[in-house]
Amino acid sequence: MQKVAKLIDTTLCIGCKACEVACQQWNDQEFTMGVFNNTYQTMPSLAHNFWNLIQFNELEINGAQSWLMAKYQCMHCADAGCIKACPAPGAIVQNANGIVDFNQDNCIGCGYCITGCPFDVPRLSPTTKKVYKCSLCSDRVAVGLEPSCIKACPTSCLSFGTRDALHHNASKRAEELRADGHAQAGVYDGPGVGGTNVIYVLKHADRPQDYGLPKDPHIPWTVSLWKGPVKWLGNAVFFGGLLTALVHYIKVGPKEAHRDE
Amino acid sequence: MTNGWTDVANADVILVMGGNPAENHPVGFRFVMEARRKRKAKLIVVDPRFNRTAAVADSYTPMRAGTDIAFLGGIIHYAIENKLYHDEYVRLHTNAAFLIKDGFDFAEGHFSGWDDTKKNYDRSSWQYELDAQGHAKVDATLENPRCVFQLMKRHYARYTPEAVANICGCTAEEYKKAAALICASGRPDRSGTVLYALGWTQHSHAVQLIHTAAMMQLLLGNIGRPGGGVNAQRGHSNIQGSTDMGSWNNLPGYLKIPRANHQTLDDYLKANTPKALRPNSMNYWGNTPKFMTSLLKTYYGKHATKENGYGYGNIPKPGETENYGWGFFFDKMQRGGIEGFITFGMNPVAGGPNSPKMLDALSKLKWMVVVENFETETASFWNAKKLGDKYYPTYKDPSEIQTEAFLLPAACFAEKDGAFVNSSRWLQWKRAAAPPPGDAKPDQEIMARIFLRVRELYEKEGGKAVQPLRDMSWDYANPFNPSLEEVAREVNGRDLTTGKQVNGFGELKDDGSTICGCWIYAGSWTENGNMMARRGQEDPTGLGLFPNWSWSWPANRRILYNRAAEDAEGKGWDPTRTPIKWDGTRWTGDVPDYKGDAKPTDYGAFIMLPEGVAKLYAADLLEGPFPEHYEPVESPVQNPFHKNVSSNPMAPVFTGPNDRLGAPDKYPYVALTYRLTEHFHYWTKHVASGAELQSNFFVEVPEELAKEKGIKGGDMVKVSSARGHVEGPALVTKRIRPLKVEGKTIYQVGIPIHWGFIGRTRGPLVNNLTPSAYDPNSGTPEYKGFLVNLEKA
Amino acid sequence: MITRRDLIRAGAAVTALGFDLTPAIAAARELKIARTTQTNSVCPYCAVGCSVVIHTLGDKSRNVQPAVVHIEGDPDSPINRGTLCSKGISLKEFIVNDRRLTTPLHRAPGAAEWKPIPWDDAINKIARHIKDTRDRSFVEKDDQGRTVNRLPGIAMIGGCTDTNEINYLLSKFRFGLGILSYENQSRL
Amino acid sequence: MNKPRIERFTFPERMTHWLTAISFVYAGLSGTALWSRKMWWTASVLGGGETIRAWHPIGGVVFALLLALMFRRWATQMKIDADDRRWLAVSHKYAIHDEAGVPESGRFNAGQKMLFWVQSVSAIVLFASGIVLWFPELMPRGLRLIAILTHPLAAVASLGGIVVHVYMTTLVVPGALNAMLRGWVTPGWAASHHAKWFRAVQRK
Repeated sequence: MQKVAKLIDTTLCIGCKACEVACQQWNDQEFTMGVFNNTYQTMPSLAHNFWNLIQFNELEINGAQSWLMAKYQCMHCADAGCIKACPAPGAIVQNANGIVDFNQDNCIGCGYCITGCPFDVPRLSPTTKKVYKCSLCSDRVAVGLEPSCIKACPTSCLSFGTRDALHHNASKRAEELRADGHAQAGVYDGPGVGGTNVIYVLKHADRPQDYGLPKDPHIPWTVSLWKGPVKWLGNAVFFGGLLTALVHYIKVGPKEAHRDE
Repeated sequence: MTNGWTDVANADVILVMGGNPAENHPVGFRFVMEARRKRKAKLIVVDPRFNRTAAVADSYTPMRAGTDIAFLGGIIHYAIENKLYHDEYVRLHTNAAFLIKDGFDFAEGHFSGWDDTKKNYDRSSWQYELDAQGHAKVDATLENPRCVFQLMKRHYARYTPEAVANICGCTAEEYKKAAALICASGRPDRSGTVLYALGWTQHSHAVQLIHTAAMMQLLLGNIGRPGGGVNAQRGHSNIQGSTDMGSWNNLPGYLKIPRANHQTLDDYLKANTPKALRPNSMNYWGNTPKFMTSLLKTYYGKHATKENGYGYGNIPKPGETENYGWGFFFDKMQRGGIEGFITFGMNPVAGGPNSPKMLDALSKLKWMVVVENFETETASFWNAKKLGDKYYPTYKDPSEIQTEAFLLPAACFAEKDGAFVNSSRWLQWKRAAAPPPGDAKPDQEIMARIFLRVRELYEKEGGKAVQPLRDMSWDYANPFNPSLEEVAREVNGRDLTTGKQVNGFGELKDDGSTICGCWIYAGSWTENGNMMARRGQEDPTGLGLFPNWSWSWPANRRILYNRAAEDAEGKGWDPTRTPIKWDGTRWTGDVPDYKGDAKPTDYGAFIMLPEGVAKLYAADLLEGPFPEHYEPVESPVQNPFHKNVSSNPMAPVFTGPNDRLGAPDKYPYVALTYRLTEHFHYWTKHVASGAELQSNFFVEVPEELAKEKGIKGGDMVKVSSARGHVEGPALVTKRIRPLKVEGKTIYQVGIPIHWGFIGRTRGPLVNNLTPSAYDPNSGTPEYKGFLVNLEKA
Repeated sequence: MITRRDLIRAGAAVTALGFDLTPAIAAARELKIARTTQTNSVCPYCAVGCSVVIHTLGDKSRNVQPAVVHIEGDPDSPINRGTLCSKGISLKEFIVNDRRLTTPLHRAPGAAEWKPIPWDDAINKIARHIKDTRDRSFVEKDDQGRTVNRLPGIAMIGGCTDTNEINYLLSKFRFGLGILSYENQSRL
Repeated sequence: MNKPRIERFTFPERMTHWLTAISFVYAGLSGTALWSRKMWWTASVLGGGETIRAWHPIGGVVFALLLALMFRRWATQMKIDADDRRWLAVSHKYAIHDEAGVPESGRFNAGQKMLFWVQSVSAIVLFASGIVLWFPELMPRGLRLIAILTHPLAAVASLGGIVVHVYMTTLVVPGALNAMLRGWVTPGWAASHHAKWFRAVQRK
């Protein structure tokens, strides 16, 4: 089955927040009051009922006033840290089309996915004690509709399609930008996590942090260590212990009390 | 808009000034992005603030609020000086060659004819020099010093990049860079568009400012061209339609309101039907009698006869110089001259200038009717002292306010059908989806029931002037709740002889045999049905005209003045982007803004104008035929061009108790108000999503000013003007750069609108600050560029 | 093949034994607009004129009270092609809003609060005010004896977010009464 | 039969031990469900994922508290002395019951003392990292990243110790289980396994 993907061409983002609200509306999220934090950004970060955030960053790049805006949400990694960390079977599923979807029926709310996610995306709801994040509108995609953020985006900063096609478009667009004199333009798609099904085109691909994106995302090494060597160590200790006991008992046997009265 | 949203994608150069489409028209902005991607169009933003449009622009130039005429006048100078204008276009399609009377002059801030005692112009010296036939004399060489081109060149000779930079506050280098980019659209094979909005209209010199833009676009040969034009983005869904339907000084279809000195229809038509000023001028407004008669016949039905001038006497008439516009009637209301006030979905306390004045004026009313979706500040003005928190401490208690108020619940857009006209002039029909909540009713029912009840009272009791009331036709199938489809058919008009809907205004007659409620809408509902509800996707020209989607006034024409996109022989200036083509017998493509089968050489391209060509020079504007830079009514500096005539000499002056103006010693900072993308006007403060996206009122403060005042981001600040104050947290930003004007450092303070004392999210009304200063031509208040002080609260 | 239903049943069996408490609270994600009625409309906010599709509850059958449950952009419109801005996409929150006015309200002179008033009473009182003011202030002839038929005592505003047809009716309303002081949002 | 009995563990000691053991077993079993998806069946047995998510931390806290009680009671007796160090050096001989040259033990032999310290240190780590994992939404990411690794590591250490402990006390040393269950041992048992302690008791 072909992988689906979302392309975010940040050079076309105008920070209109249509994607934010489209997400809220489609997913019937309750609206809450925002906080003022000396910026136009709606929320300080994602929330259990807010899965799609445009991050605003005012800065000077090469002496010119810049105002970078970029949408932030689940990246739908091929090698998903959330899945790696999740203990509950069926709570996080990776669909054949690449969508990483949370099934709250099976979620136990341990929050390991929050720690396992290199992009810091999943959020725990204080009321339901379940974890939530962007589902790439798996319900819409399943019936052949695009995700609601994609549909709303007025400037076509967002587009939806197969991963291969969008990859092609992204590379072409980056090339176009480089030809227009933006030497650092490039594609951001998290090779460290096996590639993401959300692909960014950045004018300043050398500084993804300025867009609120991690520089070199990968599954945290502590999670990898836990799910790899530590797990084997644990198995070795437990089963090794049992085996040793068995051998010991059969070969050596119990200690008799030798100083009876 | 002369063109339309979909057409913006055809542009090579896009000047966004006096607007912020990325924030306020995000969906329209997608055509800007399309032009940038597909045509590598250059986006140039000129604005006091580095806004979200600037964030994606190729060029951003900061400017001081209220200095747009200087900026654009400088472009005119730059284009002429560097020969970047489209010479052939200017000669063919503008009045550049027209000769002006000898007495015309400009000196020391005034044009000729200024009467300092009357504070008014005698405009006779501004007129064209006419020949014996009454036609304007021309000099095709453009060499005559009295021709418009030479006068214009001379008028703008002062607008050098250095002089403009000194007024606007940017550097001359920045200015020249922007000018070069803008003037790149002067080539015949390139087109440039201008997108503006309330950043241009909310000035005491707004109409002249837009005239400057039109002049610039004419010089660059961009009017009538795909990807060209002067495009008002407009702020409300049907602000275009309600403008089309008239206001105090217009009848529907931009027919002028009759004045008291025109006692008969003949008088009126004689005075308001223009005569051709050139032999080849089609002078379409010459058909005014057909439009006016058809309208009167629609209004007065069987009571409209040839003998009574089709009921002309019933139309209310202001005196020759009287003004019943916004600023004037609220002033009169404050002085106790108005008893009753009705508002259908409008909120003057929030949206009008000088909220304290609005509040005081409303308190003088005997009665008030507010028809609304939500409770508004206007509806509950009598409770402003309590609800308005600290902002109106001296306002009257409810017990002292004798206004009887009615707040009637209205259906919202989704609960009614009918047509909205967008800024592209497209009439788009919508359908009702759900019933109104509770006992709310559609506006037409509320209005009809009041109207018919008043009429009933007059029938029963008699009273003053029964005839105009009785004669007004209201013969709908259900008069108490007229079907909007029925009304739409009436607006389109029909031939009374055949009983058939007219296909266009060409079929209207001046003998009372046709009716038409708004002549420019003729063709919107023909015998073929509701043209406004059409959903055709075809785009045969490939220019994004979509002739079968909805219906566009006039005559389903998508690009106004499209004849100007071609040269004298009818060949497109740019063969790849020609909206209409002459095939030897007729024009194809867009609906031609021209006679369909007339040869290219038969008429001038601007068929609506008596000149037959576009006006670089317009003697019908109040403050002069050429736009001149005037400072805002409140300004931190005296006009560098003419210190003694600093602001617009024609701007109306009010002298009520709230009409105080501030001086720069007490109010040193320039302020401007504007919208944010997260909210719509004063509506979405009632809506949960708006409350989430921008919950708080805030004030944008330049970093340097904040440092000077010891203000950090999030600190509460108080902004005060001579009228009132607002308080909120400071958003300290680099995006509003300090400017150098006349050697002084000028700080600008940005104040978003959207909040008020009623709503899901609340905050101060920014119009506590704004002055009762208006443009003399349009009556629009000056929200951009007034003076405030800023301090830590 | 094990279906979701089987799994739920199996879960229920385990739950019956007092063990697995996997709750079936969250319904399977199904398309929420699968069976709504769709109506074409136009966004009432700015002047771009985006077409929207309003999804209402039910299939228009007799016993269903339509309620707006979702709004999306209309992909057929050459203007917005299905896209919308943050305000347009949340129009449902505007329509279905607990702050909407649902009954006529009246504020008596000097009163400090609104009180509900029946429609008929409101219309009668308003019509009476209009007639009284009109009779008091109507000017049939100006001081030069010219017929002017104007009503300076009443001012009226509005219409810019209402349809053409309502604006047109407003013109008949005001010219019938003689109101000259009429403005709309285009002035601001 | 009226064999002489020596009290090995007091009633409070035994209660604390067994409550600790129960909480350990619960935390351990529920923990294995969180440890590996292949062990998820333990979650089903224990009432489902959400249940163990809610109760595992509480079980853990109970375990930590009880272990703290044990620590207070026994810490002074668990000091490793010179004999213990020699014991540890020849513990391989102890394992094959070749006890010649293995120093005599006090109330607790060096192996038991090691178990005590391993469990104590593991419990501190488990407790600290467990709190972090309990409330992920309140914890900084850095801490969570450390906790997500140290919690299983400490659990492995703890589990390893317990495997040995359980084997030793149930199968290798008959009477040890009874000592913890009923509290007494025979003088012979005491003399055999904890000679120093036996003599001390005798002197009393």
